[in-house]
Amino acid sequence: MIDHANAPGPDGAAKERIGVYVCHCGSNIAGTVDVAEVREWAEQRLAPDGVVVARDYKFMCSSLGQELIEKDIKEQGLTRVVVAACSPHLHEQTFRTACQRANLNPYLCELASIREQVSWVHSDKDAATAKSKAVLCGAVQRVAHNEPLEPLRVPIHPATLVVGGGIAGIQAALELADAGHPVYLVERQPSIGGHMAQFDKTFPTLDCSACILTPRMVSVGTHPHITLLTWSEVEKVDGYVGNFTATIRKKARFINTDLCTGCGICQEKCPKRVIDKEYEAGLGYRKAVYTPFPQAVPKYPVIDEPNCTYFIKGKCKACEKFCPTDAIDFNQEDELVTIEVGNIVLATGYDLFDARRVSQYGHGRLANVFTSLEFERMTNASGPTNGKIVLRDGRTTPTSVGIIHCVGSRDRNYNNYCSSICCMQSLKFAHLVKERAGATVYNFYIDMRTTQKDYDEFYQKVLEEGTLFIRGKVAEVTDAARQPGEEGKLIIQAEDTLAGKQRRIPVDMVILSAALEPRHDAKAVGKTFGISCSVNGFFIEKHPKLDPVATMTEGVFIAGCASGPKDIPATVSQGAAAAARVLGRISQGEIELEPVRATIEEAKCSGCRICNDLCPFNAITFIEERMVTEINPALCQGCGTCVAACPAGAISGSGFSNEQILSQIDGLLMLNVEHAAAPAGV
Amino acid sequence: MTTATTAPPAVPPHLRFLEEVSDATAGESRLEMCIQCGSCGGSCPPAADMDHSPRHLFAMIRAGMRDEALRSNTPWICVSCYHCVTRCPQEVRITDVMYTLKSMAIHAKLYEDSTAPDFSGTFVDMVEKYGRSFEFGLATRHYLKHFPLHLPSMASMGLGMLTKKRIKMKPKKIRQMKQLRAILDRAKGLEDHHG
Amino acid sequence: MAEYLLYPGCSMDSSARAYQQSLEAIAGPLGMTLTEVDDWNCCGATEYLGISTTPAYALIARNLAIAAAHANGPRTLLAPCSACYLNLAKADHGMAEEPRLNANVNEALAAGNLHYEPGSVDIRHLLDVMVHEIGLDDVKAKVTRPLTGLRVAPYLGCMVPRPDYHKRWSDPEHPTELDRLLKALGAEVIDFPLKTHCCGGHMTQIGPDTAYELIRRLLQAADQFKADVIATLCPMCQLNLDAYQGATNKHFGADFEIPILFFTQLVGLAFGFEAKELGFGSEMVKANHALKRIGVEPPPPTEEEERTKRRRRPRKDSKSLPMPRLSGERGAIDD
Amino acid sequence: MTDQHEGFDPVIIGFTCNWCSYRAADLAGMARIKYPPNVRLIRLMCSGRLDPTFALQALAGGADGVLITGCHPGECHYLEQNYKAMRRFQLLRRTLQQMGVEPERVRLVWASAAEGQQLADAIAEMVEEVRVLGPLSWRGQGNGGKLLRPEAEEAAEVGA
Repeated sequence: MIDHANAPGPDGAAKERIGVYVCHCGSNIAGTVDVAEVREWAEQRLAPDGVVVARDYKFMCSSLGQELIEKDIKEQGLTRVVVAACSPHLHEQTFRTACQRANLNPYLCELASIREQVSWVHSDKDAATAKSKAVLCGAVQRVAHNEPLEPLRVPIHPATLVVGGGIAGIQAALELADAGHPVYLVERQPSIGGHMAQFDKTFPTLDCSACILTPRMVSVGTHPHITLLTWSEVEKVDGYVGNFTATIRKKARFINTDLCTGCGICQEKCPKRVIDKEYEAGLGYRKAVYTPFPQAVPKYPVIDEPNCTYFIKGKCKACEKFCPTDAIDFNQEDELVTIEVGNIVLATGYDLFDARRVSQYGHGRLANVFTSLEFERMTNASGPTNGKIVLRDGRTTPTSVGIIHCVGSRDRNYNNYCSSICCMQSLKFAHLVKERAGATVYNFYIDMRTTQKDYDEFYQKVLEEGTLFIRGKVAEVTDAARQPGEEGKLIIQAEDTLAGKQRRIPVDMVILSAALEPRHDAKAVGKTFGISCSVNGFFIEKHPKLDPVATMTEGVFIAGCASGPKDIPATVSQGAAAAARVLGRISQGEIELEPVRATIEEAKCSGCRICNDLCPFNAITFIEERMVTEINPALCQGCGTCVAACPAGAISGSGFSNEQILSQIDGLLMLNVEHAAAPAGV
Repeated sequence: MTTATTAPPAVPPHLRFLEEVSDATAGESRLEMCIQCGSCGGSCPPAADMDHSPRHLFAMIRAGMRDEALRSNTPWICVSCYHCVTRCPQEVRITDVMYTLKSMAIHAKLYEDSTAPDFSGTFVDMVEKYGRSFEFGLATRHYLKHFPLHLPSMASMGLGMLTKKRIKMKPKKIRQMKQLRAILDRAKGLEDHHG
Repeated sequence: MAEYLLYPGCSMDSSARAYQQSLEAIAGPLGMTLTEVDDWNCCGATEYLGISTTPAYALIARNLAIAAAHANGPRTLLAPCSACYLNLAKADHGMAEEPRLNANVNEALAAGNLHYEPGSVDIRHLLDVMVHEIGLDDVKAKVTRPLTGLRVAPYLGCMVPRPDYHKRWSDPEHPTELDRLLKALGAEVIDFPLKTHCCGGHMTQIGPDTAYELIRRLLQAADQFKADVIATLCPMCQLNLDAYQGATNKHFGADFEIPILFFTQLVGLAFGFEAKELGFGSEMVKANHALKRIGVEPPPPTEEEERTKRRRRPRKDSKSLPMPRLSGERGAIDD
Repeated sequence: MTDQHEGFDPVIIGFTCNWCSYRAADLAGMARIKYPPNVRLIRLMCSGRLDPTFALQALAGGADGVLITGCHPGECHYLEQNYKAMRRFQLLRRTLQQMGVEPERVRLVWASAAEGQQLADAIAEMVEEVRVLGPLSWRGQGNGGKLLRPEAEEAAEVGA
């Protein structure tokens, strides 16, 4: 027999009175686990371990289920509660709160996960029932050792760091600032605006992107509560929810912003023309000193060091010569700024899929194959072609255009996921081509996804305009003519799956609706902020449905395409939602933290200092005079590494003590030990 | 162990054909993952000569249209160029599925035009006899049987190939023919037969 | 000298004699020692796999087992033929991936006292070894007669770049390895859009009309891009495009006359070998014209050529929009 | 070898960290990914909390294997504590070897919160391997979980 922690004392009664509640979760658990048998077994077999009540109920998380627990605590004098149900990440808080309502310290309640870890992952009913018993038994043995704990309370700093100045970040920053709280908005590029600033029209209403975006950008630039840090990146984040310290690198702009008036003479005079890969998506040029676009916020330009003639050859300084306010400063250096904030909103956006990777579509090889962003710039009235739709030669208007959906999306060779905006974007392109070039338009799609408000109506409109839709993923785009009429054209070869025929369609121009991908450095950025990326590389939400803008890390929120492809309405909603979450925190003034912390019993500490180097949060210090180690509970994050390392057993971890874990191990194995001990044949 | 275990949900018999094809394919066919996008049919160089595009054929397999699928000339027209395989967004092993369908069609004796199966058969016979392939014997035998009318136009080419010493008149046999036959015999015994 | 095990395949001493001959010629200068796999057998081409799976894989695996057992032999198994290369790689990959197949094949091999552990030989195509292992610098260093003025269509066919089990090629659709090799020889390489398209494969045997169409597409594209020759690396591709060029012309009433050469023959020419040492003369569509182009000063471009040249590469003017750049290096797409 | 253990159903105790691998297990559940029921998981805040004593206690108490899981190196919620787990894991294996236990009975697997499938695969693979190894012989020697306590204490000494 194993050593039962909660074994009956001489009076025959266990020290603790434990209530066990087995949830059916409808058929989610009960369909695979014989819950009645588990309950009965707990009632009988675990009685010596202190189980005085065992119940099963259809939905323990319902208010009736919770009342059941509360009633038992009061009437039966329960001192510990175990709920065998779903993952503690889902309902631990629910049941702890129920205990609290019945005046039982919430940390005396344990969850045994028999849904995520049993019924949903196993199909054999006997095995699932047996495992449920073991998991439950582990929790019962463990809970006997739980100690009442009080949550830690920390104050919330009212300032917020918003990372990324696209429409998501702009929205979040404005919501917070309008509520009267200080915001730091950090943007990597010289101007805020993000991808939305590159577009001409937005679907499905076709209103002008700049017309709706630039007023918001101006508000950000002039808002008294917003500190705008463009051409800057967050290098380091320390601390925890309510009390973060962020270190931000302000890259050298080589422009003295106190003197610069944004007159633009430097850009005019700069002799160096550079292909603009960012704002113009490679379709246009800018100077080596530049603001990305005329309405940029802030108005100050930056000098692109790797491309500047002065920095390359040591002479030029044309900008300096002509600057009327002497604002050019070639000696400027990067600057590190440290700020204190209570919460962080990450709105870092997306990168466009590199369409050259789908080499059969010829982007980069065939001149008149364009990506969606190139085309966006082409249609933009202030873009490289002043909004004219032309071929790469800059003058010829196409008479036929093919638009290919799902380039790099819904494709296991690149990205599994649907980029969600491409159908609507491709429909918008079809409309613009029709309207401005009058060309014949073919849209090649796999499935047409137009699910939001007024989206399908837009599809109807484009159908009406005479765009030809071909249901088939394009096989290749080639300049190898095979039949008469194909010479000098780009031929799109695809199976028209509805007509059941392979077709070759000669066109002048091809537009690739490329996927939205996670930022190339999303993983590194996630690491800086202590959050992780999902399999497809986007940041993971705390819960995909119920908590889409929070992350596993308290105080760090996400909004917009950083967590997955989204259209503008969804992005804006998320920016506002993240701000609302932060505002909730700020108005509370403080936050309760899990009291999972390491504590040290000074009398037991031998002063060996093994633990001293283990803490990455500097919570452990050695007191030379007394030759003992001390732990600062405000800095401790509760990982427990020092607990595991202490040879004297002087450090213990509240909520995860050695006794709790060792008893849980014994509990999990209790059934097996009994089986092994039982005579053969049983 | 008295609790009755739930029986696996019964597969309607006509849907078993998909499983059958999938099972007979070396490795994982991923046929069930097809989203009917047509990138295979669009890519296929000889698609114009096929009864059904690969995509269409896969839809038929899913629909359990066993006989029609095995009568299709599509797998026999497949040139194993792997364009569809590298382009397929769902990573379906299309070429391997085509190989499976060919061997199933041979067993089921459903494919009516014997040209392609005969060619494969003759090729395999030759390899099993000599251990090497022997283009001249193969091509002549095959053209004589299936394209006698093409022979005159082929004759000048054949002659040219002959004078340029690009055709061998005699097959070359490997030394360890016995060993190879033993291997192939055992392999045939291990093959799960379908149809 | 680097040692390689050679799996020549059935075509090398018959229809692809020129491939064998030119490979033997250039092996020395490239520092390659070739040892033929002992008593190798046919790989089954694309036929055996359509008859039955286990025997088809066992047939291929016998070669792998023998190759792996070569005492102290080199680990690299070199296959110059595309179909052989693919089949050897496919069997090795399939056995590694699929335990059931591995067990069956090895049980069959045991009947011949053989065993093959997947992964024990490194199966490479000749072009892969020349470009990625020997390297273009070494190739360039041996060039004594640059192929200046010769317009070559680089043609790889299907089975070398696809399905690329070990990610050896820069791209499955438009790999640049052959282009770069030919450029290193001094040739003018066209951006051949159909470089990995099908030559018709076995369809010349079972459905000639289908095959003629596929052959026509390739010839037409090479002609469209004004190639003097098509460089190939597969006996089947060479045979189909060369021997069936006449029949294809007849079928379509066309008059293509494009010599189809093995890339090794071009390497040999650039290394200074005489044409007859490289198997020239065995091609059905004569390469004489192309040969004359090399070694003599290229004739001044005619007016017609000038014109087409202008058309192909329009001059940049201030209105034209920048093109996204393609990276030439394998694997990488960078800026 | 395998025949000898036919019908043997190993029990594996798995330690997960709160941030990555426990969430991977949750994800496996939400995605209804199936894996053998032989594993029972214990949640720790971090793999760095894993005291080697826990593993020894589990083996002595009747488990046939111990699975230690955590965030991928470089992705630890507590910055670098999983490296400490890695170090302890190596010590643990060495200790077990000295005690005459196959070190394969203890396994370290990294699983991010997104890797439900990978975790399930790792569990399935481990269950099969331990099945081949057969039951851990300690258990038959009677004395229940007490047998290894002294050694376990010793092993704890090398914990850091």
